[in-house]
Amino acid sequence: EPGAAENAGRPSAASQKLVVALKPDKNPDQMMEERQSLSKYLSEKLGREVEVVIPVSAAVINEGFSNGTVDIGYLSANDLINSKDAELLLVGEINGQTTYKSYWLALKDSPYDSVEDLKGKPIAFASKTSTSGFVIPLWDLKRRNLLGDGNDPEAFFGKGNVFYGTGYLSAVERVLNGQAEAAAVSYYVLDEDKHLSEEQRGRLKKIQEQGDVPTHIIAIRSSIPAAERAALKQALLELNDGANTGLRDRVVTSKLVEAEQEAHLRPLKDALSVLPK
Amino acid sequence: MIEAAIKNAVEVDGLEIVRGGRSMFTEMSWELPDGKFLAVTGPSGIGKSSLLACLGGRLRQHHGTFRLSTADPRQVGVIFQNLRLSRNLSVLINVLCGQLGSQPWWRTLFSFPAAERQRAFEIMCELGIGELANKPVRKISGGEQQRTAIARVLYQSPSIIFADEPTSNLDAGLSAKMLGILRNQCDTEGKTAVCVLHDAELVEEFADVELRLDSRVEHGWSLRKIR
Amino acid sequence: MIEAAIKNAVEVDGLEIVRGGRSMFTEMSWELPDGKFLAVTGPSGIGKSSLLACLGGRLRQHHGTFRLSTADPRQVGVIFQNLRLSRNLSVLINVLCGQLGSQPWWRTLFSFPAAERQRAFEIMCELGIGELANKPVRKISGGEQQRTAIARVLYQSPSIIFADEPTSNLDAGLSAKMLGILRNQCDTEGKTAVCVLHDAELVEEFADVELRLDSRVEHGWSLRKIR
Amino acid sequence: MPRLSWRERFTAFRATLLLFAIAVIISLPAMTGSGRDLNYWENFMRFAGKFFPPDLSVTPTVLVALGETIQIAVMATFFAAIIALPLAVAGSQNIAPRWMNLVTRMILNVIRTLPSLIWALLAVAVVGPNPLAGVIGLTFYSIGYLGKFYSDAFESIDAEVSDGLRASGANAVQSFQYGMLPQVKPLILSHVLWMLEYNIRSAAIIGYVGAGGIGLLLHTYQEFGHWDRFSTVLLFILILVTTLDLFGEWLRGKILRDD
Amino acid sequence: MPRLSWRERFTAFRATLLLFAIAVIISLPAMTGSGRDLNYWENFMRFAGKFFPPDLSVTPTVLVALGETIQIAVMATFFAAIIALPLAVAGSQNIAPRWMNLVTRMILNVIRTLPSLIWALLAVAVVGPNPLAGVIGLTFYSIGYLGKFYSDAFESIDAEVSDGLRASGANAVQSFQYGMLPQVKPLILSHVLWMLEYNIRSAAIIGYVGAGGIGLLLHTYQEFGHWDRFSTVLLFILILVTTLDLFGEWLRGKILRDD
Ligand SMILES: Nc1ncnc2c1ncn2[C@@H]1O[C@H](COP(=O)(O)OP(=O)(O)OP(=O)(O)O)[C@@H](O)[C@H]1O
Ligand SMILES: Nc1ncnc2c1ncn2[C@@H]1O[C@H](COP(=O)(O)OP(=O)(O)OP(=O)(O)O)[C@@H](O)[C@H]1O
Ligand SMILES: [Mg+2]
Ligand SMILES: [Mg+2]
Repeated sequence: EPGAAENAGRPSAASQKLVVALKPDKNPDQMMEERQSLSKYLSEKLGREVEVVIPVSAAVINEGFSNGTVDIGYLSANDLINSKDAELLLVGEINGQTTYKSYWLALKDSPYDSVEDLKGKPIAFASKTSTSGFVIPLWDLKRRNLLGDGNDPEAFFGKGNVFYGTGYLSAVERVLNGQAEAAAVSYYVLDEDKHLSEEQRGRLKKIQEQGDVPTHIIAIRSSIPAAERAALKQALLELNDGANTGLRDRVVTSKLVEAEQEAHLRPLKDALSVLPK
Repeated sequence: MIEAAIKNAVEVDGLEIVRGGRSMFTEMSWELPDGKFLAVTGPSGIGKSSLLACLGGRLRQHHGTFRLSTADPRQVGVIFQNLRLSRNLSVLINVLCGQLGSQPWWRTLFSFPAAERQRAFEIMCELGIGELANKPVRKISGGEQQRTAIARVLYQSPSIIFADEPTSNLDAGLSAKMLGILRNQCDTEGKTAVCVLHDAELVEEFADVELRLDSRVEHGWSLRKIR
Repeated sequence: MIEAAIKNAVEVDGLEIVRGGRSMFTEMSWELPDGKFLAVTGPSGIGKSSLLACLGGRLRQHHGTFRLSTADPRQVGVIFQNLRLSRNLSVLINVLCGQLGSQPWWRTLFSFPAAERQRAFEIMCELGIGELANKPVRKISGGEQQRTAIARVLYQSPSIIFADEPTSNLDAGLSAKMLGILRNQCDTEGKTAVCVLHDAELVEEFADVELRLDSRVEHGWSLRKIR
Repeated sequence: MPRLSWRERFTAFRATLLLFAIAVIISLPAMTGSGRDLNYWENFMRFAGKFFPPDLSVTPTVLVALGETIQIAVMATFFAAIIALPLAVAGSQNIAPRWMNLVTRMILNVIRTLPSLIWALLAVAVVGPNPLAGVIGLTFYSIGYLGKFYSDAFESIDAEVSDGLRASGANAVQSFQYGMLPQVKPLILSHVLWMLEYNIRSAAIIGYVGAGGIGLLLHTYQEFGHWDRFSTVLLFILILVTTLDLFGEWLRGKILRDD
Repeated sequence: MPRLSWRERFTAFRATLLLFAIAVIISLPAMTGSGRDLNYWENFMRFAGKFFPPDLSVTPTVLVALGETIQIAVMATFFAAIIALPLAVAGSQNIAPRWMNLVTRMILNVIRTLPSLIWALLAVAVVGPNPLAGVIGLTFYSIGYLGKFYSDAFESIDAEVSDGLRASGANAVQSFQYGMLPQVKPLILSHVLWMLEYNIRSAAIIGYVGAGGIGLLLHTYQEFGHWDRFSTVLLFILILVTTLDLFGEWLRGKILRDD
């Protein structure tokens, strides 16, 4: 077992520095600024030293779970599916739900009302690795029987009409400047004011939504003993208390709630099966 | 002084050269008229190459002045003691490099004009390195390299030639032949040669004047007229 | 042949060297006993350096064999025609490099033992380049560089010395002094020298045997005993 | 025996070593580890194990992507190798005048400072997302590298021969072409081959501009944890890298000994 | 006048140029543009405009991140510069025996083939996500580059002097140290300085392993379109890059002329 904490002769878990790894999410800018406050909060709650790291790649967090150098990680559902040595501890809740939607966006004055209307039109996915900006929309197309055997989106949108961006922004910008008719992105590109200006959002409309997309997850290293796990869960849940919500909202998805791992990940696991090689 | 009065190829006036904090010679003054051959002699490390470097403008003097009859670098040819050939280029190209200054750069970008190549080749044949034309310099013998450097200067055809031990790696026969060619250019074409030489016999045979650098004499130099 | 019978420093048997498709000489056979001084002469480009390169093991012969009295590279010293000094290192370090083979690499990694430095310095003083000890080789004159190369070989103190025009950049006095030192080592310490020379007088004065390379004679070489 | 004075011993080179040593000491905090007791070997093996055996079933996809990448990399390296030459000449203190050095080096520094992503975005902004944008982005990026490498190489060699040519009246271009270039030819070739290798290897730019290529494949396989496919891509890159490396070695040998 | 035969003209170098030309022609399809009629200048200005003026309010954050990055980069460059030297010696055909060249070059090729992400993951897998992992990852990565650059430099110079030393009995290490190293010292220094610059500039690894640094900042600012902050980071990087460049230039001049 790679877990370091439970081996005899090693320092006891509670005396060790707790390592929390956050994958940059909706607002890494704030995440970085809150690095200190989060570690201060947790170390006061737990009575032990806490270090917060922000690896750009979730693969790094998963390696840390495997060799016992990361205790808690904040990552996407897709990242947890790839992880063999971590389990779901808590999940984020958005508008009372532990899932959110993926949107197809187009210009307000465009004639489209559903994805079916986009046949043969140039469109943009957020990136080939985005969950809400590629995997889920692709799965949706598959369910609507719009894709051929190869699950290749070009079969529907037309050869050379499918663009993959480097994130939500690059995909939406193509719509805004007319190079693409629609873009598949997360709900919050349109509904929140993180990525786009008021004016830009005013020019866009949602032509269809699909999902569910599981929200981000707080995962815990599998090899951490139950007692310690309970204490950590408690400390994190207390982020939901009045005074701490500000910190919580700046670092994670918003409210943290308990969830069942299999149930939470299932929609995405199904969707991943349609990915082309 | 009036411009027209200058008929000397080289005029040196009160020259002093310092190298590494040591003064090589002081108050050196002499004149060398057009068409003359000056031999510079003296023991190793006395400052012969330094004097040539100074006259060629690559080393600043400490005191005094000198003046050449031409300010055009194309009219001043130098054979360096360490030759300074492009070791990876062929002998022919190295010789052709002597005339780079007379050609605009786009004419020499890809190759040299055929007429120029022919002329360079003829000079090389005269010096006995004709059949090495296409060999890279790094693959020819020491004496052949030295003759390449001489050929380069002859091809350049400057009015003043500074030659630093141009025959050190050549046997007696070839040395005499090379110096003979230089001497002949002085006599017939009015060129001027300043040449560092070690061999006293060659000095007697070819030079008009000998400039001897010697730390034991006053000011470190003496001049002797040979013919 | 019985091992003990060899008392020759160099034995050459039926040697032929080809360079660039041209045969330099053929069927060259001679023997040089310990303590002798052989001068190699001949016009430029005839193959003198090639012969030395072959005997030093840096060039393969085309035909024939040769044998040195020692197989240890530390016992064979070479002065190259182009010196092959490390231009960016000081004169002293260059001289000390002569003994690299006798020291394990970790002893020479940071510096050389003080006793060795002293010994090298004494040789340098003998050759008149003592006060240049700390100057980088690229900043000394041509003749000084040549003496550095000679000092390196003297410091190496091999039993056979191959020297390729070791005095080409030196004046008559220094040339005689350098060859005198070599000659003396042959006489008193039983060392053997094979030395390319151009100056006939020096050959007469210092060599025991002259090996003349000449394309006009049969096989391209001839041997002459001087003393 | 003459001794070196304190000032003579303290050369610029040694001062630099000292400076570097001080920087290293100041940087020691960077060596902070996890403080946990880890089984390094086991961890290493677990990680390496993910990559084996490579999933060769994706070979066709990989080869197509590699083809796209190579095409773009070849074009960009070609343009950069040519454009960087005059820039490097202008940036070398032993060839061009000082003011020109400073201007050119500043341009090269700016080019290198902008990350490849920015070059890609810039190219896309100008010509749209297509292979051409990849070529343009990579070309600029490569000019920044080759320009510096070339001119460092020019500055690192003895300028004796070209100085000699200048003394006989040759102009800057000529004395460079005939006195310096022949000396640095093997180095320049090494750098160009390395640049080609670099462009193929890490052509993330090509992915950014939406032109596909192996950069995108690697990113995708990594995000979805397909490490066995990832290692297939690496295998093909390794074959390419090795081929270029051996070719470069052969060429340097040829140039120095035969040409 | 002697003429070169057809075979003599067709040197390895020219054959390579020809090969390269063919590769370029085959790669021409990469030059496919959008086919639309674009206003290049306007596009360019619109893009460049995003970066101005730089948002200097983030200066403190940037400086802290830069500090972290520099520390890690210095340590990694230091280790790599030392470790790469023996590897490069072993990988040079004019110094070490052939089998050793091939083995060493293969190792270096593998190191370069693995993307920086893999080095980061490997380091994290072994020591956990912390600055040490950054140092380890960058060190390996840099060894791959410096090892190749060093040995290319060794192979590109005339081995006459070191051959001469070998002939008098010096062993490989000695003839390298006294015959070759003095010649390539300026080049090696250039490469080390470039490596330091590269590590600072593009220390993506440091971002991967969660040790912060400017890699993370750039990633963040880009993801959220804060181009004015992005350009603040670039500004500081440019200052560093220029400092290192000028320092390198000064040092090369010193070494070649004075030391
Ligand atoms: N590296 C080489 N490769 C091919 N040919 C060479 C090489 N070095 C010299 N040669 C040729 O071999 C012949 C003999 O050269 P070598 O250097 O032995 O002459 P040498 O007698 O020493 O002449 P010198 O007195 O000019 O030094 C010359 O014609 C030369 O062109
Ligand atoms: N580049 C240099 N920098 C500093 N000092 C030098 C430089 N070149 C030569 N010297 C010194 O200046 C003095 C004169 O050197 P120079 O080369 O002029 O001598 P030379 O008379 O040509 O000797 P040789 O006959 O040995 O070539 C020597 O003591 C030498 O050490
Ligand atoms: Mg001299
Ligand atoms: Mg010779």
